[in-house]
Amino acid sequence: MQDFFAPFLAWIPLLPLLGFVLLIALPLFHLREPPEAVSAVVGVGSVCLSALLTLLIMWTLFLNNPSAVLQVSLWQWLKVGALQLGFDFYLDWLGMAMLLVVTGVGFLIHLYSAGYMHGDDGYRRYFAYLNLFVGAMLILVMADNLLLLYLGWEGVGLCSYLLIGFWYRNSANGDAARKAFIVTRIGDTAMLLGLILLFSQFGTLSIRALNTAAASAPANNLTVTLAALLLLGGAVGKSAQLPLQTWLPDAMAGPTPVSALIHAATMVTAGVYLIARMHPLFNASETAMSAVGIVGALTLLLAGFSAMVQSDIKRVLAYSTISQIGYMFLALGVGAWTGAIFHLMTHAFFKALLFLSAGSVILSLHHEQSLFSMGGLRRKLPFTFGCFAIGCASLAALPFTAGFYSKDQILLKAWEYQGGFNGIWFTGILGALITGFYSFRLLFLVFFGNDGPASAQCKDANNGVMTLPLSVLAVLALFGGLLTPPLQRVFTQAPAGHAPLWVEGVAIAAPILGLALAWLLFRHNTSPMESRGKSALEKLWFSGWGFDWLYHRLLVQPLTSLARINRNDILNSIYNGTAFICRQLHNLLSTSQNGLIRWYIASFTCGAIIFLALLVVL
Amino acid sequence: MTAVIFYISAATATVATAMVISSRNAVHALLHLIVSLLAIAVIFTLYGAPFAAALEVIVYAGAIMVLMIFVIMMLNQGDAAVDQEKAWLAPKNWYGPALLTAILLVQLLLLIFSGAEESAQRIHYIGPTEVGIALFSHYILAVELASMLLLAGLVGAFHLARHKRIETSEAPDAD
Amino acid sequence: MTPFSTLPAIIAILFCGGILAWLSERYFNRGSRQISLISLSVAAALLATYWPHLTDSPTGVWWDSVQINWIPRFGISFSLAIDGLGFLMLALTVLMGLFGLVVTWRDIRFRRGFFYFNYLWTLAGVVGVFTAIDLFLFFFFWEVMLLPMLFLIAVWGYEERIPAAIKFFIFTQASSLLMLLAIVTLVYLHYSASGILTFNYRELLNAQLTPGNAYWLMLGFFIAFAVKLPALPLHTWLPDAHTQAPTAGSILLAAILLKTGAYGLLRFTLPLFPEASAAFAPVAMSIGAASIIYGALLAFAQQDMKRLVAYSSVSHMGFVLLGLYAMNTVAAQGAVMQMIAHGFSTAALFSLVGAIQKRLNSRDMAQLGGLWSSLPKLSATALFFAVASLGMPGLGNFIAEFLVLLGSFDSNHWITAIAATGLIGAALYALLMMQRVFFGGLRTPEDAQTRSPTDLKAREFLALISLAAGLLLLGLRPQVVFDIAQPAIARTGTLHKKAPTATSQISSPKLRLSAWPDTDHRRGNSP
Amino acid sequence: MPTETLPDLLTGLTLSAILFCLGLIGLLVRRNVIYLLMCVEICTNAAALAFVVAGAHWDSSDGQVMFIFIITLAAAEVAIALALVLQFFRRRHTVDIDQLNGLRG
Repeated sequence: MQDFFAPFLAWIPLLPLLGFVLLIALPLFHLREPPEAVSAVVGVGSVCLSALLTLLIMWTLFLNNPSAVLQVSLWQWLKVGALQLGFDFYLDWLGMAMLLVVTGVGFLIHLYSAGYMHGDDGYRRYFAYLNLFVGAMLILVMADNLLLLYLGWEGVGLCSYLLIGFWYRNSANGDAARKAFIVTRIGDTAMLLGLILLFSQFGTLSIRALNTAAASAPANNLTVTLAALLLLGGAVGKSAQLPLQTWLPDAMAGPTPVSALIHAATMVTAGVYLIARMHPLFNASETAMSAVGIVGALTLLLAGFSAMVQSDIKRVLAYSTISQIGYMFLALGVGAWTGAIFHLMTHAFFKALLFLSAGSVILSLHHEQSLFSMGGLRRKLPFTFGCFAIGCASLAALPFTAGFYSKDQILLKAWEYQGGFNGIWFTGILGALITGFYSFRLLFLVFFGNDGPASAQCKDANNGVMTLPLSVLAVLALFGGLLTPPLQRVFTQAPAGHAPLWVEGVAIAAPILGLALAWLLFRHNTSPMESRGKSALEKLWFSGWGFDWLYHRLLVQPLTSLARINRNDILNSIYNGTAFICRQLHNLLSTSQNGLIRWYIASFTCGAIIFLALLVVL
Repeated sequence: MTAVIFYISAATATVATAMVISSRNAVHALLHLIVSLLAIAVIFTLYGAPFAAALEVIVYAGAIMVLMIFVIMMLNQGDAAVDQEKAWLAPKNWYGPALLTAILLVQLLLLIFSGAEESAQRIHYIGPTEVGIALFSHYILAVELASMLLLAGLVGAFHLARHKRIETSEAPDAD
Repeated sequence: MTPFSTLPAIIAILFCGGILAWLSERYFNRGSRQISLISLSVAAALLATYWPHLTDSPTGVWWDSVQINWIPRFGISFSLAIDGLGFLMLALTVLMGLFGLVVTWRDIRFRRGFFYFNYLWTLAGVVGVFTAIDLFLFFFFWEVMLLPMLFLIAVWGYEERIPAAIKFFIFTQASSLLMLLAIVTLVYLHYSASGILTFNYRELLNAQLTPGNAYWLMLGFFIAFAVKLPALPLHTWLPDAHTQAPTAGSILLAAILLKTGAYGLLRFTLPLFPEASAAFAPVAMSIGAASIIYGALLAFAQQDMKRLVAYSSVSHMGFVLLGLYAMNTVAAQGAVMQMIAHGFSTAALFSLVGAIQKRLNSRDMAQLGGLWSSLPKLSATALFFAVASLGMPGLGNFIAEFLVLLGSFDSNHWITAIAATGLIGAALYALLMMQRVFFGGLRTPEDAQTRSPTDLKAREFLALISLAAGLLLLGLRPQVVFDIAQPAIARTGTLHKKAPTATSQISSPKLRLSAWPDTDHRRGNSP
Repeated sequence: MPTETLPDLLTGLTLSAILFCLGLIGLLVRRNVIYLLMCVEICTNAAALAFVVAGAHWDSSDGQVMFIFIITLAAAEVAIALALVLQFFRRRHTVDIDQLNGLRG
C-alpha cells in the first residue's frame, strides 16, 4: 500500500507548481491575457486536485494506519563532500495533518478568490502566485531534509512578498511586502546558520537523522541548544512572533484572501510546524524549550493587547493571528505538541473563515476597512454575519466550537507544565480572556449597533463561489474539534493528565468573561473608549507596542543613513585621494615650467649651487 | 714683469666684462666684449699658449664678434632700445642674480683653493705643433665631429635666417 | 598531441572572427554581428566535442592538452590544457558571449565592426586565460583580454566612460604588473633551486620555496586576482567600469572577466602556494565577508540601477573569495557554483538594465517607477533575476551561497556568521530595486514620455528565459556541475598539505554519525 | 721653456671663475637676446680659459685642444642663435627673451 502511493506523493506539491508554470506561460500560447475563467480553472483546479489526492491518500492509507509513513526520493540534489541531500519527500501523520490544512483550506481560499478577485487586471498573476504559495508550502511540509524544507520556507516568503505587494501601483503595498520579506529573512538567515551548525555537528541534514541524533545527544548540549535557538529564530520570523512580529500587521496590504492564506493555511504556521517537526531537537534542550514557551507567552499577550484597540478590521485579525500563533508556541514550549498542531488546524479553519468573511464585508462596503465606519451590518449581510459570528466564537474558544477543544488541550498541558499553577498557564488564561474580548469587540463593532458611515452603501457582494467556501469553513470552525489528528505515533508524549476541575472551569470562563466585557462596552457600537481621546497606553497598544518605532530608530534609520553617507563609497576616496595628490604635484611642477629662459637659468644656478655645496661639504 | 702684465690683463678683462653686462648700448657692449677677449688672449700668451691666443683673437674677437655686429645692425634698434634697456636694468633686478652668483663664486673659489698644495708648480709652454699633433692623432674623431657640427650650424643658420614672407604673415599665431 | 587540436582552434576562431568582423564592417558595412555569431557558435560546437569527458570517469588530470615550444630559451611554451573546471569556465564564457551578443543585437550603432572585434578578442583572451597552463602564456592572455575591454568601455560606454575606462585600466594593469613580478620571481626561484628554467604550471607546482618567499609571491598573485574579483579595498574600479560600459561590455565584465580572478585564485594561488595560502586564509576570508556586507550596503545606497547591480557583484564575488579560502571541497564547490550562477544572474540583470535604458533613456531609480504596468514581461523577468540574486533556494545562487557558508563554517564560525548576514543585505537591495523601478505608480523620465516603451522583444525574451532556465537547473539539479568540477577541486584540495583545522568554538563532543541506519530505506521508488 | 711662477693655476682659475660669474649675472639680469648671447660667450670663454690654464699647468696639449673645440662650438652656436634671434625679431618685433615663453606648462 505504501509503495503504491509513494509515487503519487510528489504530485501533491507538483500540481500547484504545474499550475503556476501554466499560469505564467499562458500568454505565451494565447498571445494575450487569457480570460478569467481559464486562469481560475487552472489555479483552483490544480490545488483542488492536490487536495483530492491528499484526501485519497489519507483515506486509504493514513486513516487505517496511524503509524503509516510515505516517502519518495525524486533525485539526488546535492552530493558534495560529506553533504548528501536528495530531493526527497516524506510524509507521516504530522505532515498529513499539515497537508490537509494546506491543501484543504488552501483550496477553499482559492475558490473564494475566484469570486473575490473578479475583475482585477492581475487575475492570472494572482492565481499564479497563489499556486506557487501553496506549492512552496507543500514542499516545506513534505521535505525530508532541512535544506528542502528551507527551499519551501523561502519560497513561501517570496510568495508572501509577491502577494502582499500584489497591488503594486500603490507603493505603500510594496513597502509592506518588502518589510515582510526582509523581516522574515532575518529569521531565515538565523535558521540557515542553524542548519549549518547542525550539519557541522551531526554531518547530516536529514530531519529524521537529526532528530534521532539529537535525542541521543547529551542533555543541554550547548550546540544543540544553539542550533535549536537558531531554528527558533527562523520560526519566529516566519510565524511573526516576538521580536520579529512587526511584518504581519502590515501584511494586510495584500488582497484579503491572501491574508487568509498567509494566516490560516500557509505561511505563519510554518514556524509551528518546524518546531513540531524538530521536536526531539528542542526536547533535548531545556533552554530552547523554555525560550519557545516564553516567546509564545509574551507574543500571545502583547499581540492580544494590541488587537483590543485596533480600528482596522484586518489589523484586528492580524494581531489575533499573532496572538494565536503565540498560543501554539506556548504549547510547543510546554511540550504539548499534539495540542499545538491541533490548534494550528482549528485556527486554520476559523481564521480562514474570519478573513474570508471579513473579505466579504470589505468587498460589500467597497473596500472600506475601518471598524468605526461599520456597524449594524447584521441585517444587511446575514450570511456573512453568521459566518463571522461562528469564526469569532471559535476564535474565542467558546465551548463546543473547534477552537475550544484545541485551546483546552493546550491550557491543560500548560497547567501540567510545572505541576500546577505557573506563569505560562496564567498567561494562557489571560490570553483567553483577551481573545474573548477582542473577538467579540470586533463582532459587535461590525455587525451590531447603529449603521456606520459606510454601512449605508453596503451591497452584499457574496456570490456562489464565495459562499461555498465560507459555509464549508463555518462547518469546520464549529465541528473541526472532532477531527483530532492521530499524532501519538509522531509525538511520543505522555497523555494529558488530570487537572483539578476548577482549572477546566477557569479555562471555560475566561473567554466568556471577555465576551461579557465586550458586550458591555461595544454592544451599541459606540463605546466610551473610542469617543474620547486615546490614552498613552492605548496608543502604545495601537501601534503594536511601538516595535515598529523602535526598529525604525534602532535599525532602519542607522542603516539607511549609513548607506546614504557612504553612497559614494568611502574607499573610493583613497584612490581619488591618490589621484588628487598626483594631480597637485603635477600642477606644482607644471607651474615651474613657465617658459622664461632666465628663470630656467636661475634654477640651473640654484641647482649648481646645491651641487657644489654638496661637493664643498663632503 | 709677467706678473704685472697678467694683473693688468686680468683687471682689463674683468672690468670690460662688467661693462658688457651693464652696458645699455649693444654696440658699446660688443666693443667691451672685444676688449675683454683681447685681454684674455694676452693671458693665454702668458700661460704659454700662443696658438690659443691667436685663435682667440682671430675667431672670437674677429669672426664671431663681426657676426654679432651684423646682427645688431640688422636689428637696427636705435635710441629706443637704449631706453628700453634702461628700464630693464633697474637696480632691483640686480639683487637676486648678484646674490646667487656671489654664492656660486664663493663656492667655486673654495673648491679651487681647497686643492692648493701644488700651486708653486711652473707653467709650461705648449706650442701649436703639440696641439696639432694631439688634434690630428688622438682627437681626430672629435675633429671630424666638430667639422660636422660646423656644417650643421652653417646649414641651420642659413635656413633659419632666411626671410620667408609666408611665415611673417602668420606671425600672430606663431606663438 | 597534434598541434591542431580543439583548444587552440577555439582561440584562433575567436581571434579570426574578430578580425573578419572588423573587415566585413569596414568593406561591406554589414555582417559583423553575423560573423560574431557564427564564430561563437563554432567555438561552442568545438567546446561541445568535450562532451564525452563529462560522463566518462576521467583517466588523467587533464582532458586535453597542447604544448608547442614558443620561446624555448626561457622555458616558455604555448601550452593549453582543459580539465573540468576549465571546461565549466569555457562553457560559461562562450554561453555568456552568445547571450551578450544576442541580447544586445541592435544596440551598437556606430563602428560596429570594431566593437565586435573587441568583443571577440576579449572572449578569446578569456578563453586563453581559462586554458593556459604556462604562466607566461597566462599572463599574455591576461593582457589580451584587458585591452579590447578597455576599448569597449572607452568607445561605446555611457556618459562618463573615459574616466571609468582609465580607472579600470590602471587598476587591472597595476595589479597584473604585480602578478608578472610574482611570476618571474617564482620562475627565477625555481630555476635557482632546481636548475630548470620553465614557466610551466605543472612543473612549478613542485617548486620548493621558503615560507617567506612563498608568502610574498602568493600576495602578488592574490592582489592581482583580488582586483579582478574584486575584493574589498580594491573594488572601486568595478562600479564605474560596469556602469559606464555598454550593456554587452557589462555582461562580459560581470559574467566572465570577474571569474578570471576567481579562477586564478583556484588554479594558481592556492595550488602554487598551499602553505602560504593556508596562513593567509583567515585574512582572505575576512576580506570575503567584508566584501559581501560592504557590497550589499553600497548596493542598497545606490540611485543608479546599473551601479546597484555592479555593487551586488562585489557582494556576490565576496562569497567566492570566502569559499575558496575556506579550504575545503564543499566551500570550493560552492565558489565554483557561485561563479557560474552569478554569471547568469548578473548578466541577465545588466541586460535588463540595458533594455530599460534603451527604452526610457534612464537608469536613475529616482526617475523610474511602476514599470510593471507598462512593461510586464520585462518586469517579471527582472523579478525573477532579482530574486535569484538575493539567493532564493531552488536557484543556482542559493546553492552556491549555502555551500560556501556550509564549507566555511568549519574553518571559521564567526566570519561565516557575519557573512551570512549578507543574505539579508541581498534582500534589501534586490527588493529595493524592484520597489523603486517596477512597483509604485508609473513614472518615466520626461524625455521618454512621448513614446510608450515596447516590452521585451522575442529575441531578448528568449535569451533571458534560457538564462532563467539555466539558473533553475543549477538550483534543482546542480550535481552535474559538481561532478564536472570535482576532480579539479579535489586536486587543489590534495595539494593543500593540511589546512588549519579550526578548533570548534563550541566545546562539545562531535556527534558525527558514521553510518546512518536507514539510509537504505530512504530510497523510495521515484515516479 | 719654464716661465716665471706668477701666472699659476690658482690665479688663472680664479680669473676664470670671476669671468664666468660675471657672465652668469648677465644671463640672469639682461632681457635683450643679444646681450644674452654675449653673456653666453663670456661664460664659454671663461670655461675655455680654465681649460687652457689647466693644460698649461699640467703640461698637456689637451687643454688647448678643448679650447679649440669650445671655440668651434661657440661659433656654431652663435651662428644658429643669431639666426634664431633674427627670426624672433621678425615675428615679434622685440628682443625681449621673456616674450619667448611659448613652452610654458
